[in-house]
Amino acid sequence: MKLRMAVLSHLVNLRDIPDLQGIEIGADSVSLGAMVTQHELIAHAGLGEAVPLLREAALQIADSQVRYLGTLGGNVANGDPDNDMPGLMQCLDATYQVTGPDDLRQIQARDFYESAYFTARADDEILTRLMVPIPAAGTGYAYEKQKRKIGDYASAAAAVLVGKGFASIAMTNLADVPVWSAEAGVALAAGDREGAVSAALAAIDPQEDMRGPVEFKRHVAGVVPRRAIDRALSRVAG
Amino acid sequence: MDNPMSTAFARDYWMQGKIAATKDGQITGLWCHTTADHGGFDACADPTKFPAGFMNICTGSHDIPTAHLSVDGVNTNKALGGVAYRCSFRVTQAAYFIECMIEVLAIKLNMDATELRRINFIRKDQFPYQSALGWKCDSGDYHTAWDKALAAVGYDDLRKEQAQRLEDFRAGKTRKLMGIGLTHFTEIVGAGPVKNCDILGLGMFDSCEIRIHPTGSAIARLGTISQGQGHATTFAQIIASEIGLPADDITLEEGDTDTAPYGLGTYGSRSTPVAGAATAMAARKIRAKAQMIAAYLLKVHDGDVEWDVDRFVVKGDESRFKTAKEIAFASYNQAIPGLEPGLEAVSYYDPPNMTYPFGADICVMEIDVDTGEHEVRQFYALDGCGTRINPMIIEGQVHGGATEGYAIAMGQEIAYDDMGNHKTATLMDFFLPTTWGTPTYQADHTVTPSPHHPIGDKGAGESPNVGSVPCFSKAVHDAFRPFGLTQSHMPDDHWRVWKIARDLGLHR
Amino acid sequence: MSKMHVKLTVNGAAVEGLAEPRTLLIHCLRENLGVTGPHVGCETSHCGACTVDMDGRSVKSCTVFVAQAQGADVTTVEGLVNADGSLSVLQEMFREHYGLQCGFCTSGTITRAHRFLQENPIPTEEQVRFGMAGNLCRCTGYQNIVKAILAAAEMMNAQDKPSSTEGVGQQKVETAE
Amino acid sequence: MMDDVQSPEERSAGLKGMGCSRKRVEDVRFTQGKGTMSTTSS
Repeated sequence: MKLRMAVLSHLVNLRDIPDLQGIEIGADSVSLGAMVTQHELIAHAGLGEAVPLLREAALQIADSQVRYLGTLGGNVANGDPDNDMPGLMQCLDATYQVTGPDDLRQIQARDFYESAYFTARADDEILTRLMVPIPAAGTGYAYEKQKRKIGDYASAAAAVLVGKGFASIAMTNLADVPVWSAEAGVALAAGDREGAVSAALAAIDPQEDMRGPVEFKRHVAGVVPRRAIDRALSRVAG
Repeated sequence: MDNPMSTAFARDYWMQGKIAATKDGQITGLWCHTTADHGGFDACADPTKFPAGFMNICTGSHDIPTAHLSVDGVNTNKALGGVAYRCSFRVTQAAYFIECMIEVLAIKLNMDATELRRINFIRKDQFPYQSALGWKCDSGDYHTAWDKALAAVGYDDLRKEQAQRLEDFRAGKTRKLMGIGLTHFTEIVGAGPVKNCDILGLGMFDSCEIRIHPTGSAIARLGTISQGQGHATTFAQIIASEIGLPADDITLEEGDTDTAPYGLGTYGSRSTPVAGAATAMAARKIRAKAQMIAAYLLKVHDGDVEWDVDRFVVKGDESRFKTAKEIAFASYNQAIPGLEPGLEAVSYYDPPNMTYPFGADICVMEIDVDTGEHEVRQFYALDGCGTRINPMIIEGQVHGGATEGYAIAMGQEIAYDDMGNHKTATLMDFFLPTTWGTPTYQADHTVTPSPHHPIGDKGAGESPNVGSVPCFSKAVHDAFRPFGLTQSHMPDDHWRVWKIARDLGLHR
Repeated sequence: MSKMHVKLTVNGAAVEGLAEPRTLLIHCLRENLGVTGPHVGCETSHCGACTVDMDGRSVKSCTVFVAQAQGADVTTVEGLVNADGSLSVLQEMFREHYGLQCGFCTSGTITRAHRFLQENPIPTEEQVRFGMAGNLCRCTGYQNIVKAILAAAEMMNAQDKPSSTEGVGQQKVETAE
Repeated sequence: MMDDVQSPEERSAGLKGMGCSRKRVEDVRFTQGKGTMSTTSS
């Protein structure tokens, strides 16, 4: 609308729908309303305890003012491969709840993204909530993002969770969808750091943009997850 | 974003150079050829007498006996080009060119570049200095500035730390290199003398008109217009010192062409060197009349009173004086034989020469070889703008100009595709630094007044841009120098720095 | 798009009128209400010159539809002066430490800094730099902006300011890594 | 007059002339968003 790319007859403000709001921390998962803002993710004390990776990533999105309004739901539902949260949600193995005229259904974040701006959500559905499993106590985590400056999308970013016999790695802005590699997680869980990085790299398909040519992105796509893995490992407790 | 997309916003120069020197480092000659991209059509405020702009300062701070300069202007399918904000006459390129030439020469001669500069700097006693390109540099004390700068950052210790870092890098203990950028720049601003400079035939003098009110307050109108440089503050300070009335009682008015005296405006650090000079000259006309009024009131000859801060005092008798405020009242309200009532003056100032500010910048940068990311650890900026009117404002200009330099050197680019489409049309892709990552600057100064400017001022706005752009770039070059790098192409954003490291075989 | 009835509070005064829901808050403020303190810099949420305070949050008003501001309490730079019309501590510190040059970004910068200091009354320099990164300035190099905000924080704390209800619900959240 | 008892240095300081880091007179307006910008319509 603002960019003169769409002319719409109606504008619906979703902010007043209570069901789309709220951060609820359960025993083994967290339920997040689609209209929860990045700022709320950061400010919520309990969430920072339960899923610290979420807070670490949210702090690296845009700037303070944008985080006050930018919603988690908007970030993941848009299907923009530049966005940070889709990869993060795949790393965390989140489930999206979408609601249509008749029913609601659950879609795994790892199954949601089809190509840039195309997702498993139907036109008559809206994303309403996100369910994020709480990682086991002592799980190491890191969100590493290379960017040119605050406010920029990632040149390359990696989300890592690693615990006893378990690991998950996802990457951002390195293909037309977020990149989550099952093989990379398996390798890292087995303690094979280089194998994990190689597996993740096998899954990317970066495009040239103002952040650099493909070969640059391929290279930093190897560096960034290594750093994320090292930082996550350093945080493993117990 | 309309500005970079559709107006003259940036310079686009391709510079080639050759430099000649004796084996012991004495520079004997310089050759420079520039290809200047002017976009779809030329929008430069080109002085018609010097269509290349002021590339004429490309010999920099050095005593170079012979120099040759040539320029080709090229039109392309880009937006109109050639002009940039802050440093509109392309002195930054000149500084970039000569500073890179010096560094390369130091490599070829296997000399320390700081020492190579010392050998070749124009000495203090050589000023006014006639340059090989035909310009007369007004004043400078480069050796003092250089030594002060190197001492301030602890240059020798920095080099030791850098050597240790290099050893650690080679031993695989770190993936970060350390680079030290050094520049000593000489500026040419204060455009300018009508005999040399014009904009399409318009002479580049400037103007000031001052009216003292009977109350002792005053209004000054100038031919320039402030864009944030603080004219209303600093020009009042010039008048305060010249006439002895408090700056707080002096109102400045600019930008209304119905009331302002004719002038050429604000750009290229010319406001203080030209309009500021006009302000001082107009004030001095007023003070000359004030002296006659004071002498009359004190019943002595004109020559028997002398100026003392804010008053004329009878020579030899401090108790007999008339303050500027008293004189202002008397000028209107007391009949003085032979003098018109009132106290006002106007000056149209055609400067006898350009002014030549100078300075030294030193940058310490950490560079991540694997990602091309950098961190500016330290940036020292010594500014020699002559007499300092408002130190706070000058330092603010240094911070701002150096930050622009940081942007230009480290990421800013107006990129086009082959069809002439603009690829950097948002403030995300067109790199503007944010609070996060922008260096903190140590501003320092030396004072070498201009001998021909009424208050010795040289102008401060452009200098930090002129010196900092090569300084940031050279910090990058310096980090990779042990591996054979001599030059790179700006901007040194992440992928270009990464590419330097890759091309030098530094990636595993 | 048909017009809607919009009601909001701007700098303490209740205002209402008809506007298309897609009208941007910045345009409503500047063109309909004559509140020209916030500036239009980029219109793409990058520069921060249009920053206003909306219900205790710093927002870029070029990215807020007026429909989203329905019922909101909006404060712009004009609303930050003391009740007697004198400059607030924050404004005064910007002046004292030369935290502005051309003034274009200043209204957004000060408005953001106002909220930032509510969120984090005792910030470090690093936290100021992180929390202010959404406001671009082309003149100052930020050094004096940071200095002004740190000085304001110190003065406001020294004054032992009574706790403000504006800060409720805002925690000290923005810590740089 | 007050001036009589002031030293030249004191009188000079009172002028806020050259060399003084005088606070900007512009900033009282600018810090309140009252500057006239080229984008400020009408």
